[in-house]
Amino acid sequence: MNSARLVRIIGTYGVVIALAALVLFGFLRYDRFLGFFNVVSVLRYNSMFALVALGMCFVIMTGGIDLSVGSVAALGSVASALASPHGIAAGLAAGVGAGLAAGLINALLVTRGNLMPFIATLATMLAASGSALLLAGNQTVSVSYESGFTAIGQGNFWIFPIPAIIALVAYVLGSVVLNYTSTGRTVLAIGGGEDASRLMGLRTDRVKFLVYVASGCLAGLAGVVLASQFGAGQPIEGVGWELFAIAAVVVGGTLLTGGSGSVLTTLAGVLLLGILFNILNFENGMGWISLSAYWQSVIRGLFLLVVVLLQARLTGRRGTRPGTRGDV
Amino acid sequence: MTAQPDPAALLLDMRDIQKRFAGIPALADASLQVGPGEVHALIGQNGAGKSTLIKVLTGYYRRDAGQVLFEQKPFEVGSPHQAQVSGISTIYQEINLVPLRSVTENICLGRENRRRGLLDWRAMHAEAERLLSRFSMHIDVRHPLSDFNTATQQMVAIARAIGFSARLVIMDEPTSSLDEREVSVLFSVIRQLKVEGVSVLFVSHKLDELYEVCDRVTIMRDGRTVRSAAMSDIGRLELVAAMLGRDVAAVEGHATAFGERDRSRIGDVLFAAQGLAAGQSVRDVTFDVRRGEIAGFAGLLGAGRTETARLVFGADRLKAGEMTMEGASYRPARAADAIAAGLGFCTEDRKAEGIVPEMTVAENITLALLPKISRNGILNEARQREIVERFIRELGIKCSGPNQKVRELSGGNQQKVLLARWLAMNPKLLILDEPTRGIDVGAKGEIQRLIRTLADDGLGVLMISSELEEVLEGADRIFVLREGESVAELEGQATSEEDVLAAMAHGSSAEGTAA
Amino acid sequence: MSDLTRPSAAHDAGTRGFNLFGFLARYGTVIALVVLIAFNLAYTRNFATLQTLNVNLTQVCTIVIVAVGMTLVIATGGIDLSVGSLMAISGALAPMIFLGTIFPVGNIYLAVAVAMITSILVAGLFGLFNGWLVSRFRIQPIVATLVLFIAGRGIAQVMTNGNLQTFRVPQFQWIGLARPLGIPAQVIIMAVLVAAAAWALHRTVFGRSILAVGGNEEASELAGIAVSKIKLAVYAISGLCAGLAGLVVIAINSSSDANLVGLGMELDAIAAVAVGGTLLSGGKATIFGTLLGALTIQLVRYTLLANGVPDAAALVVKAGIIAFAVWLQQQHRV
Amino acid sequence: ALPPLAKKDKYKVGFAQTESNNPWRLAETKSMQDEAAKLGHQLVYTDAAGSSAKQAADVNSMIAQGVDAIFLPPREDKPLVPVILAARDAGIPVFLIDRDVDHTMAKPGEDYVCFIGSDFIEEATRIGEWLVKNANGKSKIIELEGTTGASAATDRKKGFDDFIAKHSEFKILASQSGDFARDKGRQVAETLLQAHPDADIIYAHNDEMALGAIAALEAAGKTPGKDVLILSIDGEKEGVQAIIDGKIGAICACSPLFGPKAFATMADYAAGKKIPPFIKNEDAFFDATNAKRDFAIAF
Ligand SMILES: Nc1ncnc2c1ncn2[C@@H]1O[C@H](COP(=O)(O)OP(=O)(O)OP(=O)(O)O)[C@@H](O)[C@H]1O
Ligand SMILES: Nc1ncnc2c1ncn2[C@@H]1O[C@H](COP(=O)(O)OP(=O)(O)OP(=O)(O)O)[C@@H](O)[C@H]1O
Ligand SMILES: [Mg+2]
Ligand SMILES: [Mg+2]
Repeated sequence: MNSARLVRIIGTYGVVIALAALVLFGFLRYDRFLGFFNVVSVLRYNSMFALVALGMCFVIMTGGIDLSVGSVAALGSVASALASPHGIAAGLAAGVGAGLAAGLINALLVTRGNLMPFIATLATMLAASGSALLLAGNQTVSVSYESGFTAIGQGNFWIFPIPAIIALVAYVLGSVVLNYTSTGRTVLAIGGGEDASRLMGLRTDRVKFLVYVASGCLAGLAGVVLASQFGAGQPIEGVGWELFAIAAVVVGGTLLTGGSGSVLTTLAGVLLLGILFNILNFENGMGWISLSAYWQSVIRGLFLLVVVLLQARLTGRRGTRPGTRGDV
Repeated sequence: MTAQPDPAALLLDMRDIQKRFAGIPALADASLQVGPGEVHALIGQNGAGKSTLIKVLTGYYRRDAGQVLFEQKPFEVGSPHQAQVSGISTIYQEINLVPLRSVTENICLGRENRRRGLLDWRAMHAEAERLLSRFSMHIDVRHPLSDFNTATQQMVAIARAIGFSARLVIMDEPTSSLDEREVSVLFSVIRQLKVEGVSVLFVSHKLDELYEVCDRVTIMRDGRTVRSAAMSDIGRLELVAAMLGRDVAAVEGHATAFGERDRSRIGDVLFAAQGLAAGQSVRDVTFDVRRGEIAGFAGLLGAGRTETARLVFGADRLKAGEMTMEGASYRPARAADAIAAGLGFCTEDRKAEGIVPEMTVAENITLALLPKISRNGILNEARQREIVERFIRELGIKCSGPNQKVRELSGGNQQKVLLARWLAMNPKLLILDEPTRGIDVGAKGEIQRLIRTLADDGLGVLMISSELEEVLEGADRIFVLREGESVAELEGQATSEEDVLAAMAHGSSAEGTAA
Repeated sequence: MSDLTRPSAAHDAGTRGFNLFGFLARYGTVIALVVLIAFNLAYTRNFATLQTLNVNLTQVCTIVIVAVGMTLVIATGGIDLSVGSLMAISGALAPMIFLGTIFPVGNIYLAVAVAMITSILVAGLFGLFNGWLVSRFRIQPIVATLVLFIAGRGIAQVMTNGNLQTFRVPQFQWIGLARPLGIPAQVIIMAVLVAAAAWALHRTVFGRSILAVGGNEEASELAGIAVSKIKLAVYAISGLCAGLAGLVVIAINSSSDANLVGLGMELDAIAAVAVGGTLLSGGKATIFGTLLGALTIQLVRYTLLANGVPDAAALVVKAGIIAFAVWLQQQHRV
Repeated sequence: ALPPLAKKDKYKVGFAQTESNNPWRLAETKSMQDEAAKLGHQLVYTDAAGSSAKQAADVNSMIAQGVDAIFLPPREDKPLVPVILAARDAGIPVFLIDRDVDHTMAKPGEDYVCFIGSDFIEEATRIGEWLVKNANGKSKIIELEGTTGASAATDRKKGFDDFIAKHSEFKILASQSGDFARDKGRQVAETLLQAHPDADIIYAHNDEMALGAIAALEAAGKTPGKDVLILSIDGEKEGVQAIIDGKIGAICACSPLFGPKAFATMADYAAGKKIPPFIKNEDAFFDATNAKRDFAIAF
């Protein structure tokens, strides 16, 4: 194995290494960091972001962006909370359906209306959060505890939290789609050159359409998990999720310009950022320093900076001639 | 219109096609008939509408008027995808592939091998390798396409198009970035296609090639089809005359337009490079250019000519070696340094490194000239207009005016805009990497004449061309590069083609060029 | 203006023949603005007054000031998410200086001058930092500026410990409250900035270079344009603009709240740029378009508020109008 | 059943703040931190940056760390319920401060110890009552709402609107959100004053927006306090000063200084005393009659 290859691999899996390092740090420094309760609740909580980031990852790989995921998740949570008295299936269908609708709007605006993704999804972001508030009557909406709906977010399958299982399944599916279907490869091709892909005879519009719809659905699903996990549809939740997702995707090594990326490292990116929050909380609990929220944002910003700088260094050569490796 | 093939047996029949862009006609009345199993040439000046006609056919553009019959049935496609499905496979003029993705993907996307519904990578890699081996290319198909040079990319594009079992394969200037060896491989593949009953529509500005492989030819001028004939029925001069719309007498005999050069005008050494090295592709290159001299680089694809030029221009970082410019040590850190030292560099990849597509012709021409047409950072519009109009006139750039966007120009005219950019700079040493790539015969002559005139006026020119003829006739001295090393220095004009070929090929196996 | 009015050829399918529509589309933003004004004249009470103009202009100022810098950044193919946070930083820093929190300054005029210059410069430096990340490390602009989007507000909050700073310093607050000749000072600043930027973009080497970098970076570098410097410059300018806007906001409010100054500004500014007809992919830009875009968005907000549309519904309407305006813009391009 | 709290000298207690972006929250945090420092307890402090979900995650991380007790100002009345139950199951008593949760989902005295705080609806009603007495013929109201969807905004609107509905001489001309922020409040006030020039009362859901409204009035050439009567809730120093200056008519205080009461309640609970499910903050009320005198209790 030559050094260039090694660098490439470290660049791709750097995020996984960083994740492992962070977990090790937490384990050594804090008593109950790897305790059952903490692990489970971190997984349970971050599964929502994982779902949203998965959709974002596909959108970004086409060279687009989806700013609406956060408010679509909020909309999905309200819709599923309203439908939850009719059972798990109804709640799921309503939440994912709301996401689907938002995704369809994005897809139509981008492929038919030829709007820039940034603007199209910005508009949908506003519209979705407005709709969520209207639907919820400006209040949080209680879910039904009787219908079993809360199992989606709060339940366990043996000892594994169900939302984490949902997210994991979604990622495995996503990885298969990306690597073993023509749709997945077309996603990457579009990101690498949309016009060229069109001229190559690929069905660019159809695939872009699918990608935005999928992102909407996944955001809706994240909304279902949100409602179920916290027992309420929350119209004003989801603020800043899109940026979290973008950061996770980028930290996961996907090129924001599209054309190259990986699903599983995106998951590592989500966990990395998610665990950072958890570590900051534990650090506060150590009582050495009481990090104010302000310092926390400074630290999070710096952390992001360090990660992307490292990545830029490691994959520096990939800036001009990126590799195919890492489409795992 | 002589010797039409039987209309009832035509594979493709396009009639009275019209297409306007923002009101300006690109196609006024174009027709094209291609018979089954026929290799059909489509020629015309830059901007005649060849590429547009092709894009109309494949559904990338929607036509404004006209009918298309394919296999005797009306042909209405809304996208290149549908065209492909219907049996038309296309290689577009600019390489239209996805550089970030692997060679395999670029070849196989759109007709993937599957196993149990999922992609079968193993089979796809094998398929890609099989297709490339038809062109005796053996490269690592798992690598991203961007790891390979333009020629390899072009071959990949060809392999992709051949891979579809199509009834008609369209090739829009596939040979403009290939060298002779690869061209001959391509031609054998074309002949094979023909045997298989596949028709080929072939666009090229190189007349020799047309006579070599094509059966029939359609000539376009200003968006109209002006003539269609069997290749054997039409002589070279007649062909060029029809294309340019001039008398046969007016286009009398030239292969290249450099003409005889007056060696006495060559001066002292302007630029010298000693033992240049950087990375894999340039290992030891030594050469010099004198004032008023045209120095040529010859070499096979991937010999390192472009990379050397980039080093000289400061676009890449030098690892070892010395350079002097006008006797003084010269070591550019970036292109701006080179420009300040009086160098100009017209790159081979005009899409990626040349034009700024959204900018106007005027803005593109003056891009390297900004410091000179401004005072205190403020642009002098009058001066800009003056320069731009002069070059549009002198180079005969076909555009609706200085304010047309460059992306709307035909490929050849984009190339002229780039030349204008560097000529306008009035450099001391001009590096021309494939200066006449994609330029029609008429304009090619003009450009070559222009290069000579400039050299006669004392400009040093370093010319890289894959057309051996161009180097042989144009260059005063030829430096032959092989695998990143300068292996021979030959007198131009006096040297025979065989000598150069021998130097180029000696001991080298210019097959795949994986990084 | 030229970009709004210059007919641009179609790349494709566009020429399906609706020429009247194409004409309408070319002036999309202007039309949207006119329709909005007409609607307001008909339905909104008390609309045709000077004070309405006043209110709208003063409210739109900060967005326009920020959006001017944003337009330049976007013209190079970048984007700047950090503007809101930079506003907070400059807004937090200025009062700390002229109120003497950091170091006592005797003369209030001197203190104000130092405060204004320092805080704008500091914002500019942070912008430079963005540019450095983008040009030196080739980090994608969204991510590079995301760093300061997150950390920048934190820095402002840490500086002030999150506390509100209130003040009555007319020597400083002229920037938000003074009305020479009856025209609010910030409107004059905005107008000057817009005019200067529009002129620079189309008449100077710098402007031409910005567009070239956005249009084809590789080609620009080879044509001798100092791509890195141009990028550094636009991000720095964007920072300076944000810094200035931060001062305007706190001057009007007589208070600086690091938590809220400039919150959400990045999206407003980007929306204004897009509605104004600048492509987010770079290589093309129109400053006047940005001004019109910002005015459109402002007027939408005014209209909805003045007519009592509930907030939630207003969001939906605003979304629709942004999408529609940009879609109109697209029509003559596609 | 409620988990017990052992009697100790020093506790490790969690305080999961919802956000730190306004003076009120800052004052609340400071009060908690100061009190903890005074008593020598270790305070594990987190900030949810305005997200109920993150707040829940924060509480979870406190449970994971094994704190002795948790003080929680729940951002919303429902989404925090699952973690309150989780804390209970983990044996950690929870004290809610400043906002309560939905009693159909979790009950004080069973699932959490108690709720210490004010009643937002009542605050708004008190403002309404003051208005009825002191309107002096003014009657046309502009309402500046808090952040849409936030419970404080919802309740302060409900309390006021329901009260006004019973007094037909008053009319709410317009009611729009100013996001609890001064700048936004100013902009909204400017616009609404322009569209409703006849408005003569402004009711703001917090002091920051009221201060923004003052700026808007001054910019429009009107005199706050004279041409337009301003009412608000919270009682920050700058607001109370505005009463003294005659610009604001009345403010219903909503004290953020929970520290002493919260820790005292915890001590009582550890001592085994019976804790009432609702410990109500007796909020002050500022108007021209007492603003100067009670200025010190403003935060
Ligand atoms: N997208 C476009 N918008 C506007 N004008 C265009 C566009 N594409 C092509 N044209 C114009 O149509 C004419 C024909 O161009 P086309 O590319 O078909 O020429 P060509 O025959 O392929 O030339 P070349 O040999 O240089 O490739 C040119 O004048 C060109 O400027
Ligand atoms: N984009 C690239 N990525 C990786 N390697 C490259 C790239 N371009 C060129 N090379 C390598 O550099 C070497 C020299 O290529 P170069 O382009 O200089 O050849 P050339 O003689 O100019 O041929 P051409 O006719 O293609 O321009 C080749 O081995 C090639 O594989
Ligand atoms: Mg062409
Ligand atoms: Mg070359």
